[in-house]
Amino acid sequence: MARFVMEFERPLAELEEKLAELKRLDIAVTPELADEISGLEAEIEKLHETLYAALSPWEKVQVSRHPERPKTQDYVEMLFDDVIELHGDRAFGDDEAIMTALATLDGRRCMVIGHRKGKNTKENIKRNFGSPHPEGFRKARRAMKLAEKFGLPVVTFIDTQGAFPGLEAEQRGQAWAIAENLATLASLRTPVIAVGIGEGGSGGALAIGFGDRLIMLENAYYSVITPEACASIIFKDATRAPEAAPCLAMTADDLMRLGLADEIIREPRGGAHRDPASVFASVARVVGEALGQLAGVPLDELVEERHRRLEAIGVYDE
Amino acid sequence: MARFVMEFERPLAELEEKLAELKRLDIAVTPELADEISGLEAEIEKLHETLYAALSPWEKVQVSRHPERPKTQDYVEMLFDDVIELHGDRAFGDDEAIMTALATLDGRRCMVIGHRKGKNTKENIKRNFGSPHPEGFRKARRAMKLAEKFGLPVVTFIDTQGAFPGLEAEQRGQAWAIAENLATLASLRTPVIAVGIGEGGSGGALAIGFGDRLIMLENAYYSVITPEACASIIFKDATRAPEAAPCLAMTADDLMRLGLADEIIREPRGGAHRDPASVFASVARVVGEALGQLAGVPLDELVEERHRRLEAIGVYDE
Amino acid sequence: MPISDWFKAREGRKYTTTSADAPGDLPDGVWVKCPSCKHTLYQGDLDRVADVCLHCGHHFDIDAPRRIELLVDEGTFEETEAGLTSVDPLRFNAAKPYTESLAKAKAASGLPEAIVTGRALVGGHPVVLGVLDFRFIAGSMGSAVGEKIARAFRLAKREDRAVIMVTRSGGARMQEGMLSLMQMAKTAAEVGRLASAGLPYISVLANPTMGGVTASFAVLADVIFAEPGALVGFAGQRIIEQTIHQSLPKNFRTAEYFEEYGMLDAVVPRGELTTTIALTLDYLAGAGVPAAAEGAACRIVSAGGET
Amino acid sequence: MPISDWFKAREGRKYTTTSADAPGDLPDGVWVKCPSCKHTLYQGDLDRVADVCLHCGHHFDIDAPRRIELLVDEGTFEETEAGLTSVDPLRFNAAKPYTESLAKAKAASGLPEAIVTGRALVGGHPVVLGVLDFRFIAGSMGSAVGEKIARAFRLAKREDRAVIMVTRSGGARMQEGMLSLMQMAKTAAEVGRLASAGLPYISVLANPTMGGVTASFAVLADVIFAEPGALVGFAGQRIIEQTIHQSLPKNFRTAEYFEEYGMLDAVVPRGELTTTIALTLDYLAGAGVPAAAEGAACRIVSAGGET
Ligand SMILES: [Zn+2]
Ligand SMILES: [Zn+2]
Repeated sequence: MARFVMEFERPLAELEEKLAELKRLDIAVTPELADEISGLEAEIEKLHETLYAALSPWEKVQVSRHPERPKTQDYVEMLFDDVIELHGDRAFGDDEAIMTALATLDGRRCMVIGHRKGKNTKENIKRNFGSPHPEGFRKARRAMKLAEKFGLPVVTFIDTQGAFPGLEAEQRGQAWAIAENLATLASLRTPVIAVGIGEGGSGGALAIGFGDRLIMLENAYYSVITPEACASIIFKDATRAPEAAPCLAMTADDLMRLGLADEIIREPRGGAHRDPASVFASVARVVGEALGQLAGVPLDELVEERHRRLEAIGVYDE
Repeated sequence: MARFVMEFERPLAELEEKLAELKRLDIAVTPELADEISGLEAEIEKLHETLYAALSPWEKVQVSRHPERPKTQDYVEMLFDDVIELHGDRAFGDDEAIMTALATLDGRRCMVIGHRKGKNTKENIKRNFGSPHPEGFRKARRAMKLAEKFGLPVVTFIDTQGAFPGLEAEQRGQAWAIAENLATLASLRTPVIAVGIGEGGSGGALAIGFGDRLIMLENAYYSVITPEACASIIFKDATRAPEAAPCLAMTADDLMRLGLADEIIREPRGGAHRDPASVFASVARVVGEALGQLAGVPLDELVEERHRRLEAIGVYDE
Repeated sequence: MPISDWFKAREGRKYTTTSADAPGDLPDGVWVKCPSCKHTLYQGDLDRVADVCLHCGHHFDIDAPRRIELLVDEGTFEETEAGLTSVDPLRFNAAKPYTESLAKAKAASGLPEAIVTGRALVGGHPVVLGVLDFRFIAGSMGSAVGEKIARAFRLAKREDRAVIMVTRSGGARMQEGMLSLMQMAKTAAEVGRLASAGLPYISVLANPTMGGVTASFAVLADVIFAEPGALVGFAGQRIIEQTIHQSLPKNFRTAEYFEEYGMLDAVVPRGELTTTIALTLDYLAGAGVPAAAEGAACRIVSAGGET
Repeated sequence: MPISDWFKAREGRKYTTTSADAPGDLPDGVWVKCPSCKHTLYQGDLDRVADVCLHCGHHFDIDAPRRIELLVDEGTFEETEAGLTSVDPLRFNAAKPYTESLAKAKAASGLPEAIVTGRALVGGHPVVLGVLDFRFIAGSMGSAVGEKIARAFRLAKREDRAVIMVTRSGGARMQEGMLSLMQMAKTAAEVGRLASAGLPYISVLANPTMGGVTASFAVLADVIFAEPGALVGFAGQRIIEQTIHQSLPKNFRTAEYFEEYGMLDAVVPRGELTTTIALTLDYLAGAGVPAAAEGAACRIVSAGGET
């Protein structure tokens, strides 16, 4: 299968294709051809370096959406043992856009909650491209309450373009379901570690996306609004998303700067999909350490501290 | 409008009709006619006495279903002041088969929860003949939790043939919704007074139908299964309900005998619909007294006592 | 302008007509045209009926000061945190600088921020009241609005007051990015803390209440009322249409629609709103239940008396 | 017969074929026919695979003693309340006297009541286990069943044990009228009290679980598992058909159906049930989280190591 090429990678992809073509030529290598090949190789190496050295916010959005980027279910499978997936909200449905599971990280029993995108079209249709309906948020909330009852720390994986903007989702109380989760998470009497692994779209991300720690993958974004929606509001033109992206302060680095994230996990050059194993190892280590730090903190103190974190958010004048 | 005639009233109705016919005759009253009239009148009076003196369980079921029998909304309107109706379960819908309202009985602030039948076909269709879907039970549960939070005693009016046995009702978790209510009611930290005013059909009745007091109107029934459903199981013939009814120990008197009801409110001869005002007055007085008795009982004690009531239910050998 | 000055200024105010075809030859006084039934209405009449059309019941959008005037017991409102205003933490400048939007909003509304909060009495009950003002960047919630809401809840908790929030908002304020999004969590947390203290919280969803405001403190109230016809929801209307490729039902996401779908306690006409809230507070703020009488014995009561 | 005797008796038991067309000329041992795929199966094989068809995965209905054998750590089951049995409080006699039904049920099942309860270890975890037996008046819940369930929960609370309930039942037991209905409230109350004590409760919905058993303790568990193909629901199938005047979907109210509609945590094949429950108990009964390390500082970690 050909590697999926992101928009900003196209110049590089074109060079690589040309190089491959040259190398495929079934002729004796003339000095001219050898020169051309080595010239191309040098050009590619240089472009490689500059292209990925400092991705722009919009380029990071593309990386965060890369179809081969590791997804919640990959983290669950690769990092955790003894997984028991739990289904349903016990009221309306089992929303596959949210995954909830009992799972064990390096001996620590946890509750994992994550947005779940598909790995192909068929899966994506079943999972609604990771955009939950209210029953998905309520499923997550049930998992939170279960975790609280039995003292299991909660690890969440954030990866959604947002809550699904559909008729039935609104009808069944999308706003209500999200709001309930926010109140629940804010006062949940068990540790909550949120990990931004891909997209962090607005309220649908936030509904499982904050707690005692916020850990961001380098190319994950987290935003009040997707750049496309922002562009369509302010420029009346969704295609101007690349211009909107840098205004929204939505990259992992932005979140660190704003004091909203606690830690950034650097990705391999080009993105997590280039070397998932190394990313899994980093996430396991960082989440494991956070679990270790939070375990044993008295619950009153834990929740008090989480409240203080929230209270401190905001910049204003008085 | 002609009065609705219950099956067991038919002999009486026939005599009354005959009498009315005779009286309508536009001829001079002969001695023979006068005799016939007074004979009929005596017969009617006698039948009246015997017919209503001791209703059989099946006759009581008919009275409990009388279309003119006072309904939850009548009690709310006639007994309570300052009514604010609350809608919805905040998750799926507003089931009109259940009414929840803030309401005041003789100066006491309460939460009223009741099954709500319609008073005519149009209303009955809207209210599904008083048979709730899961969202109705969840609406009731929300009202219970609100009452608990703010220390409002709960007064429930039981009047349903049962939870609605439909495809969507099952799909959305009819059993789950009922079970949640049972657990909630059993440990609700506020007084709960249940009043059986008409039909008490199985789990759909129980889901709002027990607490610190169970008060039954004389002709209300409360049963593990409707007599029709029972007959269709044991006799394979729903029309044999009159035979099944006495076996089920479902009348108010039966419930007193079994120690399940605390108090019976006697109805006017023929049923509550014959003189609703007197029934409203009795219900107001009895519920008001119960509220008085339960107000101020420490909540731990209240719930402990409710648990003891439940623990004591059952007859077995060991 | 502090809210108290606003109330003074208001006495001399005049509305101008909202459409060109208002009758010009009428005597003194100002006229407005109902956008729903097109009747022309005398502003003085509207003032007396809480800005509800006398002909069709249309609820005119009203601003925060007018809302406060309609809701609180006369003369009891004391504004809090009047000096708390937005800054521009992201130096946001897409299409238009945020600073410019802020300046325009302040000028247009005469308010320092998109929400007015304060202590008041409602039906004699001590409350903390918060009212969003749509004229101020569509009533959107940024850091300042979130902070004012959080402080309103904390004040209520400290002083044992109920909270009333009246919402009119387009949602989270884009121009403060993630800081705005996080106000959703921050305000939701404060609702939870008030709830733990057993204090009541009533919200009123006015037209429109959308996005991150709906999906946080607005719908977490113990009792949710909404005004007739108010648009309420999470996602934007256009985004939904683009996503599902079908036109939406006519009453989609009105207050009435959400009452039917179980999301609200009641749709309450503005004219009854103040008394309804006051009465609800009577219930939730504890009405003083008489002390317990002696234990009950089983007995039978007849309709005519005891037997 | 006490359950311990039953286990002894079981060793010598033989099943007879369930259909007439079982091969008669086969060597010693007994055979059964799968009602789903019609394959003929050797009982000895079925015993080794928890009574699940080797060909199609059909889960044979099993009785309480067999279920206990499959679930608990070997030799750890101690029955409780074995002497608690039903009486006939209403002198119920419609079509057939209740006393007769009870006598028949006891004879058919060899059990004194429709539920067996007891202490056990499951994956090393101390539990109280309750298993309904469908052979006893369709596993229906009357006073005795309700009381045994209530006592099971109270025992668990007293001894700090988890509760596991495996349900197979037609619902509340009609023949005890309102006393049966009230067992729903009584058992639900006990679930609530166990929950307040923070102890875990796992239920397994086996085929079939209906009516008043579903609508009370069965679905109030912290984690609900169900066996493949198990029928689960509240109202009777015939009543629903009569009410809605349409035929029901083929998989209506199976375990798989309710998993899809969000009502269950998972459908678990019987062969994996014991280990799944044991593992779930590992989670819910507290796995001993290591003590807290020092506070975290903000820092950046790269995939290759810290930077
Ligand atoms: Zn109008
Ligand atoms: Zn088979």
